[in-house]
Amino acid sequence: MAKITMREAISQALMEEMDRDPAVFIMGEEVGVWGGTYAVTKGFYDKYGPERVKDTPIAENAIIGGAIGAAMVGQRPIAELMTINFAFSAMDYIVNQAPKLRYMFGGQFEVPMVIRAVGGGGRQLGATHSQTPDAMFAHFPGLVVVSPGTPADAKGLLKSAIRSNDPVLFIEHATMYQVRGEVPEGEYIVPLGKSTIQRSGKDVTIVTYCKGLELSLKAAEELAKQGIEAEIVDLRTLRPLDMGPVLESFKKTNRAVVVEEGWKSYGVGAEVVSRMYEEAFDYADAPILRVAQKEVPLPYNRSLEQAALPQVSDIVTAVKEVLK
Amino acid sequence: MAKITMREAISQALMEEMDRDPAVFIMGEEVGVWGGTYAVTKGFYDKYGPERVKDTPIAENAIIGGAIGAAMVGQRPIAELMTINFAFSAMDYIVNQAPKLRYMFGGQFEVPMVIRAVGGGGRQLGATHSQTPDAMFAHFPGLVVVSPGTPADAKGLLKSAIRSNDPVLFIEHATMYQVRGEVPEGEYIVPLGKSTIQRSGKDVTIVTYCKGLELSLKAAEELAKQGIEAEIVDLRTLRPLDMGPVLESFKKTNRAVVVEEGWKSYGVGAEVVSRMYEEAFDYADAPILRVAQKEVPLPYNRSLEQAALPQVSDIVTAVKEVLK
Amino acid sequence: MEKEKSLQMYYEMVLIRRVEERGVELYQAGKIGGFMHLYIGQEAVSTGLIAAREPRDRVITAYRDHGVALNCGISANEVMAELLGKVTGTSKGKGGSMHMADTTKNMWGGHAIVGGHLPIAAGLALGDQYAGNDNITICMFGDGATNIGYFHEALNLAKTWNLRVLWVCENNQYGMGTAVERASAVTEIRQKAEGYGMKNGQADGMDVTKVYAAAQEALQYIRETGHPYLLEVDTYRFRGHSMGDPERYRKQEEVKKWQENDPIGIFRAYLLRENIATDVELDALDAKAEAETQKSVEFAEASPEPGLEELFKDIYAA
Amino acid sequence: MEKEKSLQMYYEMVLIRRVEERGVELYQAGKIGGFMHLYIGQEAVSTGLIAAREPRDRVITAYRDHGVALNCGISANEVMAELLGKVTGTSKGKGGSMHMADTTKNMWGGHAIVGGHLPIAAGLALGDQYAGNDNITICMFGDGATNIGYFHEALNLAKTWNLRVLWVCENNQYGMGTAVERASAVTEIRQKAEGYGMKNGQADGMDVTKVYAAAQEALQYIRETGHPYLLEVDTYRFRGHSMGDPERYRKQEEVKKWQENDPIGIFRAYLLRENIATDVELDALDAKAEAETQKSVEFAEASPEPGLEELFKDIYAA
Ligand SMILES: Cc1ncc(C[n+]2csc(CCOP(=O)(O)OP(=O)(O)O)c2C)c(N)n1
Ligand SMILES: Cc1ncc(C[n+]2csc(CCOP(=O)(O)OP(=O)(O)O)c2C)c(N)n1
Ligand SMILES: [Mg+2]
Ligand SMILES: [Mg+2]
Repeated sequence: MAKITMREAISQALMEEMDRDPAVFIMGEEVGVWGGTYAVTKGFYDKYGPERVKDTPIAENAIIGGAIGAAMVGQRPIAELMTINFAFSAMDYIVNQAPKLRYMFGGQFEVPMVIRAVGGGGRQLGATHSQTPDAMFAHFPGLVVVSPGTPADAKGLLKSAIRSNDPVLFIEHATMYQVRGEVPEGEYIVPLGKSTIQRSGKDVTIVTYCKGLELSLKAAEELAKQGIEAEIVDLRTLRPLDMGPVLESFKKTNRAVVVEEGWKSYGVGAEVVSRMYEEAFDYADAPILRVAQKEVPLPYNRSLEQAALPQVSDIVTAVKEVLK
Repeated sequence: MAKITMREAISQALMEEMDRDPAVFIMGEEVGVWGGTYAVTKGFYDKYGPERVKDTPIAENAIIGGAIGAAMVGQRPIAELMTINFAFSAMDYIVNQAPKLRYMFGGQFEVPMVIRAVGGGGRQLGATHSQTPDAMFAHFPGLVVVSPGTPADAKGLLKSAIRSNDPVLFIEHATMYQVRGEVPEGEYIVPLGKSTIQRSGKDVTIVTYCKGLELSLKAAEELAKQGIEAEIVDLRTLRPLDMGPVLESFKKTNRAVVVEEGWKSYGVGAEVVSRMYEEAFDYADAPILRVAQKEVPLPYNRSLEQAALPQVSDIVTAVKEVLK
Repeated sequence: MEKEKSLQMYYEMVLIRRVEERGVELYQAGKIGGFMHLYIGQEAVSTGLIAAREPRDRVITAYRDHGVALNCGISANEVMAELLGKVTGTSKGKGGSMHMADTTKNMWGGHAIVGGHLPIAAGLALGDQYAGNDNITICMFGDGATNIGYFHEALNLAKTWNLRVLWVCENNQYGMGTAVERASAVTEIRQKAEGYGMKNGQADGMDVTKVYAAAQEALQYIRETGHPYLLEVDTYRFRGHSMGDPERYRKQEEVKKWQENDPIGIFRAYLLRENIATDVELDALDAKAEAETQKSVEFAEASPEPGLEELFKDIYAA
Repeated sequence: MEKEKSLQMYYEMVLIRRVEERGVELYQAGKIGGFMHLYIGQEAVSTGLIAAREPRDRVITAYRDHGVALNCGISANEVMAELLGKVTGTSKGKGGSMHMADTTKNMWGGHAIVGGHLPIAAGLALGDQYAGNDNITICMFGDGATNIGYFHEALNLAKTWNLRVLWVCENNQYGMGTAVERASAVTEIRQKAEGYGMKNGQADGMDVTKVYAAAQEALQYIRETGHPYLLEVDTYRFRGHSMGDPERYRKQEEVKKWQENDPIGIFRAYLLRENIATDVELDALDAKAEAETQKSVEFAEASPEPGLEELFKDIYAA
């Protein structure tokens, strides 16, 4: 199997789906002539032309609202937000329109669209441009929220997202486009709404997703050197949230750490932890800990920013704490 | 002490602060001539005039963004969102601007503003107009999020909010304006960021806020008839979140239910539950349960809507469950 | 105007009026809940507009949508049932007054977020452009909605991308209690089109024949050029913004003055004056509308509520 | 123009250029991170504008803010230190390139959300109106920013409420890689003012004397009438949008053509031609700017990083 980057995996998924289904098109800022700010759609404009790779004005409401409308009449738009921070500039469409239209009109409307957005900190972009606000989107019934942690999952999940008849928010991470991994060529589908074990282990469960997976895998290596075998569960989809593998693992290890890049308070971990206790209270041998971003707007200065972001060492420390 | 309604308590706080400090003014849709869609600012326009009670265009970004700017140069605006559902139409200002400006500019900017917004379901307004999305705002460092459950707290907290030098999101509940309670006249301050015990009890802890308090108090009455004494902790402020009274109560009762009106997944309860276990794991004699809204966009039909909203009976059932 | 069409338009206007009058009664009786925004006084606007569309043209509007729904051919039964929250309503009782739709009638909904449906309207037209057809999307909204960012982004996109949208501002002089000049930098809404270099026009919204003519002209322009068009229609709502409006913002004389221009009365007079119809014919239509409304109330009242199993349906694709 | 002012303006333009050129080196050396948007080519715009303001007039701009910061009187030291993320920077190293500000200089920040600072600018002016003074807020933004809803809501509010804002669109022909005509329904940005009935003007942004004159006129209009004004200034960025722009969207010939109109060269030629300054004087200013820049680099490099205790400071009021 080819080892390709996350960027290539996403490009591949987009291209394959555009080739497969003429109803699929892309719209967003700089997706065309520029080739995508993160070069994900490089070459697309030349290959598919301006009708299918649409550069938009800087108008996030028109981008997401427009995609919703096109989806309602049968197209399958992929709307790109240059970064997820700009989701706040189109929030009503993402949480108040797309996820509610089907329900509110008794099932008449269907919004088969994907919103691609890149999130995450670590690139010194300052407080407004570095966020991981995934939890807030996952709060809304009607929306599907996906955030892959490996190139293969990125490809397989994105293809599923494009084929889904529901609005899917697909969150990538700005520092992971160069991550490499084996990715099956051609048709490769990963179903939405399924968590998975990314590393087996017997001593402790680490529940995470997206960037947290990268950090957790590194932490697991370090822990392994110290004789601790961590099992890593990758949520992949935040809504609907699949607790199956999480609970299975936790029932085995009885100790867990939840790792996410976003702020701890009211974050993804809070929901995961709450459900773990709700569904496996008797299996908890120690308090489940959360590793997450410090509760500060991310600063520009590199050292401060890194101090705010969760680090591999934080995971290692937390795991040792829950194993005490 | 006078027994007045929540509406009167809020009006009182607004008037007293406007009388006290000429830098305080109100801006929002229909706050002036109309007298406030929920009649909270009835009479204000005549009393204070159009300069201090500003009817705005329907332009939520201009309302919140404008208030931010005025606050930055020393005024103390109270910006009103007609309902919190329209916060999504000004989301960037609420979560990405107001809470970050101080930090991002090294402490130079100060945003002493209050955003008043009414939330909640139960009035058959349909999916886009009935939400309780409080948790998502509480996710953001730099923002203060307050949501009172009694008239006295509404008055005392709103006065604190107006005097605070931080941006405060003040969330009221559409079905609670007629709730009556004793409210001290004149200067009465309730500090931001302090939870409180609203009912004492020894058997179980109910953690809640806003509408949840109303429901929980009723549930406690029913439970009392059955010999179960519930202690009710009212969070009042969701950020910063004061766990003190919650933990104290839980350490006594060892059993708890968290009640909120919003959706359960990624809601307020998730954070509260996670922290309870983090800080009082050994005190938990049973899984802490969450009572919250069913995971559906709220429907128009009254029976369906009520079926989706948390009810007193749900709390009673949950309490009995944790006491099993 | 040809007779059949005229009589149909007259009938629809009366039907809207009757349905809403009964709606008020049912609201007061507690059988309708939530917000209900009446179209009374504005009937000529949607009637004239929608009479001018081809069936393949899509319509989308705000929460003040009962008239639009009826004009699009949704039955009074379904409208009334939706108002009563019944499963036989346009939206199975889940949407209520503000959310009537029927995709088979090319009615793409009432929408409750002010201005929120404008980008979606651009999107409907984008979908059609992508599909390569020449359908037009007729998007209606209030004067107040032209001050929100959604309006701007949608109109700019439509003009830049040549989307076939007929933007129709129903200028009923107020957004809730705020008069146009207190909220908008320009009081002639059509002037906003200048900022987008967009063709625009204005029509008297109390005269359905004028709305119809203006709509025809605009639709023809769009069909021919592929460019969008902004039509301002001046009108007035005879009732409060929604149920329970204290109406402190306007004088009774002003309301009276406009009510003297009742669009139904004006059209009736026109039909008689031009010998298009007789009193007898029009009275018969009045009676028909009355009967249809009565029937719709009976239908709605007799219809079942959505069962509890509906609560979790239609959130995601099956 | 009077000599002293002219020389100061010339100096500022050269200083901006030098500071940014050194910024590029430091960026490439990995000492600056994040996004850095250069003002090179556009120096005449903020220089001319800010030269025309009274000290009590506020300035607010987007992320392309180094020039604005320097023109407002923020020292090169502080600008450079902020670029390097040092605690001595304008924002203690927490803001970086996009977030320079100094309230004591009435510079209210660079802001990174496109168009996001426009409503805030209206708010600054609202605060001044409420205070009863006649300060003007000068709000600068790009051509791309005029397509977002924030622009619309802010301009409408400003005109409706008579807020003293000088809206300045720096039309540098592109928003990132998107040419104006591919994103905006009208290519003359000033035309957008028509939708708000707002007075407007246009100036050649490569000639600082023209910007200065246009700004003076606009500011006078605002001061006298209390109404806002939209000024479009045509300019060009000589470099990529930010560091690492593949620049596939424009031809090298086009860039060259504009570079031949270097605003510093044009102004220098003007000063010599009009006998306002001599080559010797201008060379001395060049040298001074060079020295100031060098000093700022040394200052910034020698400055300490913010300590870890800064991480949790300035989130809430103490
Ligand atoms: C974004 C948003 N802000 C505020 C509201 C509350 N609201 C509902 S209708 C309305 C007035 C709209 O006026 P206009 O657009 O003129 O339409 P009309 O009601 O006159 O038909 C307001 C402010 C809303 N629904 N959405
Ligand atoms: C709301 C929002 N959307 C997108 C971006 C990403 N972005 C940053 S700068 C820019 C281009 C802005 O162009 P223009 O307004 O013309 O300013 P210029 O960079 O040319 O000075 C874009 C799209 C952003 N920062 N904010
Ligand atoms: Mg109106
Ligand atoms: Mg530009």
